[in-house]
Amino acid sequence: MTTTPGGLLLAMAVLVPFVGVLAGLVLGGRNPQRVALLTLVLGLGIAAAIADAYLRSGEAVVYLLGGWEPPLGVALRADGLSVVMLLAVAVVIGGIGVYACADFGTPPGEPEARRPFTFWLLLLAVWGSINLVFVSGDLFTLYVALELLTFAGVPLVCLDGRGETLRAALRYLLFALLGSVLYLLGAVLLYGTYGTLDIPLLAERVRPEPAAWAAAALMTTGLLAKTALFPLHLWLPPAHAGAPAAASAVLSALVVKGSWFLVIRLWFDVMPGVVTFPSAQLLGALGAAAILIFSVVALRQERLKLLIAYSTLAQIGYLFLMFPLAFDPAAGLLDDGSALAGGMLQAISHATAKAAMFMAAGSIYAALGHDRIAGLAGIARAMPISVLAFALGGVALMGILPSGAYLAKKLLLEAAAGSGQWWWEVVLQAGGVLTGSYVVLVLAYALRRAGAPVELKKSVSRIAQAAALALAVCSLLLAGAALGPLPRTLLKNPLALAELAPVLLTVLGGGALAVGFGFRPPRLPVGDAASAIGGPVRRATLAVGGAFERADGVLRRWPVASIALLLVAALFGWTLVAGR
Amino acid sequence: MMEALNAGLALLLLALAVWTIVARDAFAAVAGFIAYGLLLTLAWVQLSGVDVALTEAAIGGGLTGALLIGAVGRLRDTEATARVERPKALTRALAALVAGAVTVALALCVLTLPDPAPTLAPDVAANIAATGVGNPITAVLLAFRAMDTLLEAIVLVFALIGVWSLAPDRAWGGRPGVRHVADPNGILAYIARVLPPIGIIVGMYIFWAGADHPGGKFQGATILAAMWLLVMMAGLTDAPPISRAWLRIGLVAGPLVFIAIGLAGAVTAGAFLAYPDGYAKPLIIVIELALMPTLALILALLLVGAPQRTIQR
Amino acid sequence: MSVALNVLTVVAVVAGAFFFLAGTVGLLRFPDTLTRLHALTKADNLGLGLVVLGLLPHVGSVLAGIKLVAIWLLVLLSGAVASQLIARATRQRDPNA
Amino acid sequence: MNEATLFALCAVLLVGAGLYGLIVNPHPLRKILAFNVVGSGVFLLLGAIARRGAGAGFGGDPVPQALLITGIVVAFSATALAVALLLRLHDAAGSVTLASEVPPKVEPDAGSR
Repeated sequence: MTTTPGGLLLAMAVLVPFVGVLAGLVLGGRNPQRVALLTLVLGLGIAAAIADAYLRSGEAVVYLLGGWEPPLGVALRADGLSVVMLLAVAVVIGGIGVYACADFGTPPGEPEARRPFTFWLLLLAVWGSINLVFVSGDLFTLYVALELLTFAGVPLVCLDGRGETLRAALRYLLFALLGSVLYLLGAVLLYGTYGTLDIPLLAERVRPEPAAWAAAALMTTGLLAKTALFPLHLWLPPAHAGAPAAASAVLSALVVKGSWFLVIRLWFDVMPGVVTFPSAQLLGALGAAAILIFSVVALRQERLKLLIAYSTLAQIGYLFLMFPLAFDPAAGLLDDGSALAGGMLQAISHATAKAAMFMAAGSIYAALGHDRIAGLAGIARAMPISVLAFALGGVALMGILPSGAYLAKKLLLEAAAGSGQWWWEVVLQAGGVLTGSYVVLVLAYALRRAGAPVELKKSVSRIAQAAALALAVCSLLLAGAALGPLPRTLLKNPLALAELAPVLLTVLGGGALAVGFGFRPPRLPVGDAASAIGGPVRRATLAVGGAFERADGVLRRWPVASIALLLVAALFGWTLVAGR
Repeated sequence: MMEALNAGLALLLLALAVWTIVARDAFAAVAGFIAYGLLLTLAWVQLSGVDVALTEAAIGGGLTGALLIGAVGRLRDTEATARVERPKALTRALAALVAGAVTVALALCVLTLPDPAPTLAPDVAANIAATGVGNPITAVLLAFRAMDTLLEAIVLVFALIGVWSLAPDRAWGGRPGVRHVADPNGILAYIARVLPPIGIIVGMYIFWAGADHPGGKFQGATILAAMWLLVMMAGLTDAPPISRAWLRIGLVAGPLVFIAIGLAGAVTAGAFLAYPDGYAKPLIIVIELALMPTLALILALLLVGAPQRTIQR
Repeated sequence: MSVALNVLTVVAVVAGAFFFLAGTVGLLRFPDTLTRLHALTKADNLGLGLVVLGLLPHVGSVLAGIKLVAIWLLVLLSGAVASQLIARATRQRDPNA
Repeated sequence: MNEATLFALCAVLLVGAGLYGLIVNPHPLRKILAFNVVGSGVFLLLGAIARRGAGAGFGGDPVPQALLITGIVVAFSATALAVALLLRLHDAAGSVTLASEVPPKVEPDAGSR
């Protein structure tokens, strides 16, 4: 292994944000914001340069730090996955940075204020850390990167300093620490067995044996806890819903993607031959459960930010569906084909869309002084840009035309059909409908006409709203961008009935679910006859919804969640041992 | 003989760990943990990890212990309410079951670790000459895996930013922690005048010896931090306001020098964090020398906590 | 001469060990923090001092002897600091202790 | 049994004990303590693995020993951040319970002051 052209750029992708943090800290005052904005531009350029270097050579960009070759030294590596994520994160951070200017300016007359000072430093800290997750090729450096990401993410949760956000931050920190210590335990076992922590070297040496099974189970579970996959999600809803909008966008769109990305590294790069069919099915099943339960719980939320937080949980489930689909039963190993491409595309469109939605919700919250969904009537007229951003983000999440996620879904469906796993096709389609339900629910309220014109308590910066819209548009544009490298056959005629039917199905099905499960569903102009049929159905859906909500409440208790964590580890261990 | 001692040490460690977990009183649990940390130091010595032992004694036992002791005093009133929340017997049994299952699985893995064990010791031995230092740990930390050490310094900076971010808005820029008052003629103030010069010399010695013998910047920095904390606790000085320019410069100087030397390596030696031939040892010492004050400042300030006192304008 | 030194070593180390034992018993049996501190400092100061004294005749060089004495002095100082801080914390929590 | 195996098994038991404490102790400070016990167990296991890799004139494999020093410092940073957060929560909310927040639809202001 040797350093390739452009390798130094990988170190720069990490160092530039970190130097930005240090410079902001020492310059103080209003400089953190200036430094951050400058770094946003620089970082985007670096990400683009790395992409260029990767496309030129067509092979992974590698950099040997200090010139020392692994296993003694540490290498940075950027393959296609890393390049895609680096670019996506640079764009999303850019959008969030522009949005946050309105919210996190230092008030005039104060030399230095806590909220803006820490926000800008933490934003850069998150960026550098997540870039390190994408480019590091060493499991221990990745451990440090995960911890850096946690230390940068936790204070973002409680920037407001209210008691409930501090509690959410502490829960987040403690659960994340539990996750990372399990990850480290797995890495220690791998070193003890194979004598290296370098990912390509490990991939050559790993064999299916007890230490590898234990390491895979522990590391996967630890990372799932940090990603908040069902049932390890206790920390996410209060943390993401309580943070300031820009911070929620960072946490939801980016921070959870770091540990998710590491699961991919682990399964596809370190031990593709160790994971088994049942273990991949288990991972997918947890994802499917997340989609079903959290979509219904999202429908029952009264506050917009909590709804989006639960939608994040459901979408995290979606991101794990690609693992069973990528499993090649004939070869008995994970294969990085169209399922992986679909999963990555899904992750990017989720990152852009979710950031846009949290930002739009933040603008609406600021303008109205509340974010009760039932009180959104008339907002579409008062704040068309934010509502449009929310709607476009919703379209991207649903995976309908014309969004990048639509292509992602097609790729995943293709992989499901190709490997004969029809049950994942059902989950994928149902997931789209479930996503549709809560997006339709919110839009139904937002688009409703208010009796009197809405009075906005505060005018919200147009630039901030435009930043949200721009990110939402980005998640749609991905469709076009992805068409370049993807086979043309995937999407022949976007206006054909076969392509439009799923769109209608998702929106209408989602609407039906919203009426059925919504905590306070939009009233429909139905006659008595319809409500006579609707009554029992509504009672049934309320019972189901309530049951899901109670299950969520139980799972979010600390002892239950932490026992679940170890049980998930045991289950993974068992499926790895018994599944071959 | 040695085996019996090791077995006794392991048993004592386990007993103290169990005590830390099950003790009813939080203060007793913390006291148990500090004793545990000190015994762990002996275990590191038995495992031929003298550098690790020094770090454990300084940070794992010393600083963590001081941090927890300080916290337990302030949280006394919350213990009774927390006890009410203790999970039911069934939950505890289930917890014991899953924790036990993980333990058994891990023990099986440990017993099937390959023999002979894989090791990088020969690689380190073959390449240590290029770094010019005699202590293999220092060679790993500052040459082969220098990136980890740079990141570790950044971890500390992030943790401090995180701790500071918890300040109330009005206290931003002010002094962290509480002002300690002690009798200026008392024995504590006397010791706080006598001990620091000795401590500083010991700290510098441990740093300097670290190039070739066990020790290094971290252990040295911890001693410096402890001396500063002692002077603060004796009321001879106060923690600086977090807006002070010298403090901010001190906090970033170490990592910035590290990065600058690393980048110079990219130009002159072909890779970030590489050293030109013959300059490895002096550059390593410059980096450690720059890191030490930064580390000492951060370690001490992490213990002092978030700014709490309003800035006087 | 060497017999006398050996006797000194045995006596001093045994006496030092006795002080450690007594200090530990005191730590476990005494009723409150301040009396426990009293017991502990005896173990540190006298116990360690006697052990060091007993070992001095057996060190190979003057430098090693100075190191041993320096260790004792440093433990004395750090023990004094720790017990001062503990005693102060105790008094602050309960002024009547 | 040599010292590496002995301390490796001891480490595994420490991890188990710490995990149990992390689950059942409701007080966050006790959870932080338990986290430190788990962490030190993991470190001790790595130390034992380093000892197993002794060779080339070194008493232990220097690479994992260096990783340990980094690991201990990271664990200390985590502890410091967690303790600061806990103390701030205590000041702001008056209680430190980690129990789930009261759902906003029942009592919108619960938990804040």
